[in-house]
Amino acid sequence: MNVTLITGRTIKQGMVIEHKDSTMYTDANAICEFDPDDMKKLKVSEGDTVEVSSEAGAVFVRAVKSLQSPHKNIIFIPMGPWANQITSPKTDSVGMPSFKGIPASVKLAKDKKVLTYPELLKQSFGK
Amino acid sequence: MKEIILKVISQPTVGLEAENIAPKVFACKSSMEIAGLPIYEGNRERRLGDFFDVSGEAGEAEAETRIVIEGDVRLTKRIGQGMRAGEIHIKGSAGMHLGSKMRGGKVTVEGDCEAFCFQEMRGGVVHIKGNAGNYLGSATRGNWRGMRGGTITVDGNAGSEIATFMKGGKIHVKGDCASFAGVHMNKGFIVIDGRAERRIGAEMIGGTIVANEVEAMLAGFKPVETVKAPEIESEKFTGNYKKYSGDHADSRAKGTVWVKIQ
Amino acid sequence: MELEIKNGVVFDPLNKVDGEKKDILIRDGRIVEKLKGKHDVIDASGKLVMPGGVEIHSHFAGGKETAGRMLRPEDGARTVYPKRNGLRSGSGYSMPSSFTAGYLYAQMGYTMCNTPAMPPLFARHTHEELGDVPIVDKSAYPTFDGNWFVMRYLKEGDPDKLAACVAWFLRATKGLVIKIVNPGGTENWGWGKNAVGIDDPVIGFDVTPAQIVKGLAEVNERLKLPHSIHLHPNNLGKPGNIETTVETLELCREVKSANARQTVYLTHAQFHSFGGDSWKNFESKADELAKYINRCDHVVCDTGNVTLDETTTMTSDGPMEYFLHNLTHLKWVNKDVELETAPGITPFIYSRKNPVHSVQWAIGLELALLIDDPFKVLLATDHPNGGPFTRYPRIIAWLMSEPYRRYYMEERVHKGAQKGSSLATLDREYTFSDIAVVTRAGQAKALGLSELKGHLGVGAHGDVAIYDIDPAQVDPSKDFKAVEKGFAKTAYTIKDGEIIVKDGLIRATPQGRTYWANPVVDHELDREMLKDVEQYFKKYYSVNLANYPVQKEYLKRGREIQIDARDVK
Amino acid sequence: MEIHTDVICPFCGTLCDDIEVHVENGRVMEALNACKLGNAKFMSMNKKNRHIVPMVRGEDGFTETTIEDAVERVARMLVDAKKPLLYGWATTECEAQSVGIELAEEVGGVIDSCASVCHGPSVLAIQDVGFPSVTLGEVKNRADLDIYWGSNPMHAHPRHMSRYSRYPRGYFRERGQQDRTVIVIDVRRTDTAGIADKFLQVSPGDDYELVNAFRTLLNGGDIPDEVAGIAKKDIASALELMKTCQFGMLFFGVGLTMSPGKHRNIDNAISLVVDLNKYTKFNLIPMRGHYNVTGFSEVLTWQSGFPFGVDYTRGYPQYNPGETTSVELLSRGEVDAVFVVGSDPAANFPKKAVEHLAKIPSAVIEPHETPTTYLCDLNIPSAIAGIEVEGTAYRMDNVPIRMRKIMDAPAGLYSDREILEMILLKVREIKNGA
Repeated sequence: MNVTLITGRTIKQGMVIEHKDSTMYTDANAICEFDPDDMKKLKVSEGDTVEVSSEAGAVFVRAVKSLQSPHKNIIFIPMGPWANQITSPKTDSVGMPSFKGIPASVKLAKDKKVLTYPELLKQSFGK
Repeated sequence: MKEIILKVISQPTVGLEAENIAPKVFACKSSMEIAGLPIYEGNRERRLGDFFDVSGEAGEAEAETRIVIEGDVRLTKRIGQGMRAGEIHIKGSAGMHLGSKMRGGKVTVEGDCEAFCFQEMRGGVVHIKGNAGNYLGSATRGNWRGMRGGTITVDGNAGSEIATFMKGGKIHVKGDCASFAGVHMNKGFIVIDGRAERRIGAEMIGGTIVANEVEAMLAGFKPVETVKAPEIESEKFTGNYKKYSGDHADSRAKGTVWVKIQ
Repeated sequence: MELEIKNGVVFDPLNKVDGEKKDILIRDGRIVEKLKGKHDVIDASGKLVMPGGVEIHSHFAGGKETAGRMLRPEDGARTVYPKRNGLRSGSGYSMPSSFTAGYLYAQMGYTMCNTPAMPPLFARHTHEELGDVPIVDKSAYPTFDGNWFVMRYLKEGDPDKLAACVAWFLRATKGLVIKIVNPGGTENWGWGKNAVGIDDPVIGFDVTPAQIVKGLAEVNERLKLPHSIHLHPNNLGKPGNIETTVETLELCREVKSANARQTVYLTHAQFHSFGGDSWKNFESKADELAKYINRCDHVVCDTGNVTLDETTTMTSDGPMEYFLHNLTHLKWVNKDVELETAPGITPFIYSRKNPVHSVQWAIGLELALLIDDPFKVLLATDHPNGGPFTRYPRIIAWLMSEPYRRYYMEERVHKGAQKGSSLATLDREYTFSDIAVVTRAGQAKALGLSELKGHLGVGAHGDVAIYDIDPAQVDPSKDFKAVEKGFAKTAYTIKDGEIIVKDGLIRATPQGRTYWANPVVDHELDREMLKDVEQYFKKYYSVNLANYPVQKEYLKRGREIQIDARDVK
Repeated sequence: MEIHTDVICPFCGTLCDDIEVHVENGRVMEALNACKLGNAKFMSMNKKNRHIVPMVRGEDGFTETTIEDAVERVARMLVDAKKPLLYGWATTECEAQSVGIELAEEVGGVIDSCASVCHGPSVLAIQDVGFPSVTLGEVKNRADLDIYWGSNPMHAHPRHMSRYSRYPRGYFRERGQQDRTVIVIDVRRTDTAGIADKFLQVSPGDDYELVNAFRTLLNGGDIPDEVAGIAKKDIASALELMKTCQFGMLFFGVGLTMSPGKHRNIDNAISLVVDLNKYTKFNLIPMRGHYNVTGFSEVLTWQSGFPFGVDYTRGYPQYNPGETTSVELLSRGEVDAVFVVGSDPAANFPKKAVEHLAKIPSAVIEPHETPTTYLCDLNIPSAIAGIEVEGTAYRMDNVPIRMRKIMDAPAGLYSDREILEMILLKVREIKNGA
């Protein structure tokens, strides 16, 4: 399904900023908020792994029902290493990457694992 | 006119700042002297000869000097900054701030040019045979006085926010143009032969833009009339054009955008 | 550390030294009669020796000053100062960055600079920034024009609490002077309105600008502050404002001075000396203001010269900046400060081709030439409003040379200046002694700091400027270019006995002092007043009272001027 | 038990200064008045296993090292680099930022803050059209209309509305909430939208079109029946609220700065606010994220003339966001060393920029483990500013406040400022020796 990706801050994520070494960090950030109707359409249930991809790449995150809906065809991923696998480095020469309004697509990837950030960074940057 | 040839030896990844590559600086200098000119690799002062083979002969004056660059100088910034006369011919792609604040002379780029080229240009003739980056012929940060004179022709496409705060001169893009062409434009003339992304002429209060096709017009543009084969800024255009006035988001708006009817 | 400055031609008006060859001796940072032992010697033969310059009104540091820099990267890019010889780098043509400002002032021979409009809530910022202005001594003037406590006590008719409250604000902000900008107008600007006349009501507070000015002028004297109130009246920059200006000054005529000095300091008088009722019939009323000031003893002003540059206007007069923005349509910053004041900023281009700007240029000079006593009319551009302070040497040259002014009148500025002002008829030329008055002695005296600053008598700070101008050789009337060049960079600037500048180059960058006034009122009164303050803070400020006062840490080299005002009960 | 009152919360740009923190035996027991975010930060002080010792990456992963060794390594890295990037600065005090700026100048590097990926576009817009603004107390005392556009304070600035806008009673707003109207404009019906009087759901990426429509209507022009997914009548009625209020406020967030149009969204929104001043009093404030990102731009501006993205490679400050800002410099490969202080670019930058960061020499000063400490070659843990270290921070409306120290840092930890001073000293030593 083709969607528009928005990334941003959430209160949950803000509460774990000092705990990036814990699983709470993954739980708060490696998620994708969906409009409930979109979830139905995609046959995705709360907690399922989904693959979100954009021009920049792809990432596996957990599906979560949005409490700030409706926002048909818009998905939301909290700012963080997972979101930034697929945000655009294009800044239009103003310094600011495109963190919001990015064309993306989602599909169900039930059997895939959501990585922790060390796993994710290792996979992406080999370090 | 005499010619100095700079052949690229290497381009360091951190880039070079080379405002010394300019006809005015080269004039009356031997190729040896030119090779000894300072050029900046990050925080290190280096010699031009460290990165370019210098040959040929410079003219007696700026106007008598032509610089030919052989190779890709995408990572070399500020070439021809402030030039008033003479010629620069780049047989590859050019880096940021090429010809910024240029007042005269001629610049040709065989390849592309990066963002922020020909900012606040006041005169001279520019031909970019490839694509141009964002902020072509725009104002520098904070300035409300952008390009004031001269002409820039781009054979390929141009990036976003070309000609910001334009106050004069002409930019002709033969390909497509990304968003915000002529944003805050005040005077001057932009011609886009291809398709302009949305927000063309945004917040313009004066000047004229002609586009073959636009993605969308802002609500602040009011259709005025349809004209067959109009003459715009003393240039003849074929076909039917729709004329808009705007951007009426600003109460002082006196800008004009012409869009060809397909 | 001892220093002898030999054989210089000394101009020290406060000690009545007028161009005599004289040695200046400095020990432990102070001017002394005799040196004790081995010391350095500067041979100042054929050079002009003056006390260190004192800047009484310059927006060189503070919250809106930084907002002005942030607003104008194009002004930053216009002039850059590379890091070299151990100096910090910087940028800015009309609004130089902090380190650079300190260097530039010192290079011109200035050793004290005062930033004249500090919103109390931003005092911490001002002091942080002042800490990054090297070399010069400094102070800041907190603004009281729209202060809710002040207006409340004025309305309630409680002059004692008003005095205690002003004293508290000076202490809390580590400020030196009561500054008033467009009294009442800045509060009305909270609703997009202004106060243009001295009797206009202040919305929601039931007081008038006249009450604010008079009330604060009286408080100022009751607290025995070194300086008088420092006033930017209503109606700045509007045709015909001369009337408001004179009315405002008249409010302070009967106020009794506690320190045998003026009771009102009118700043940037140029902007307040306009005649006509539109830009079309705009004309100078410098003569009218000069006549008034010549007649009375309670006013000292500074010129607020326009230097015909592209600059950045910034003032706590928010409505005025909005007005200016509507004239030019250039970018505009507004920054209303809760319960206090309302600064604004917009770039401005003074054009030589513009008749109004040319008349403004003339007014600044007229004032200096028409006011008889130079102690009553000091030199300042209201930096950067009339032009950057780096133009002072040129203004000095204009004042000293009628031919230089005539050249500008005839060749450089719009002819309107001849019609709209009397400048063409004025042949007065300032002497070096006059220049010493309007750039240092007068400032120090008006500020009430003339024990330490602005002169070269025994006990004064060892602050000396030595210029490469030989009064025996240079006729300022003819050699105005030499005068302009000579005042641009000193041969030596000496601060507290240390050589800071030599041949125009900075050699040392010590931290200057920050002066602030601490009038101590009756303890009981103070406590009563603080109860009101606490209540207001909780209800209306957005910071807690406990987090409001500027901690002493922010003054890298603070100098408290404690004043016994316990008779305020 | 020690009770600390009037404590400043070092979390978001709201910079609440009324927190009461109870500390017992070096543990934070309570942080009264703090929101969830602030509370989590104060409580995180009780976390175990905090790193005290610098860690350096070797062939077999990280090993411990001394502070002296770590300082020397950072100094050498910076001196050796032709164009080092010094990035972060939003979560430390101004006094440390000031040393950081001096260090960047000394090594001829580029210094940039999180602003470049947050409200940097707002700064660019301000530099084009200006900034009509007020302090937050003005909002509390006067505002009868508050607009939150592209910002979700319920999540990012939880006490913003209760302290300054929606709820408080003010001098001219004695009835508090009843005297005020709130409009929310966002792409989603956010939790903030839930408590608004009016919500406009703008289609993603079309904010510029919506501002343009507002301004066009305001100037007497006409607009299509629907713009940016919103019906003309809804646009018109929101505009009517703006024109007829007594004191209006626009709070805008990264919803505008990060969407297509970026700084131009803000540029046009500022112009809308300027235009509205013909009708009434109207101002705006950016919802700055980190608690001292504003302070960094203040300090850098008064020292260099420019607020972020300052390139000192030529010995003087040069400023051109889009060229001198971190994401470009990294994704174009133009920097050859990275030094991070008080930020987490490995988490916050797009992958392409992080790729280069992972390749070049890098170091970070940071109290906690983060993706950036994971990727950098050298980590120096530090004391936590605003809790273990006092110093200045600037609120989102540029009001400076002194943060309080309420407890000692674990023995062996230095403050950011102290570490930076050591590095600066070492850099000068190396340069003088060379």
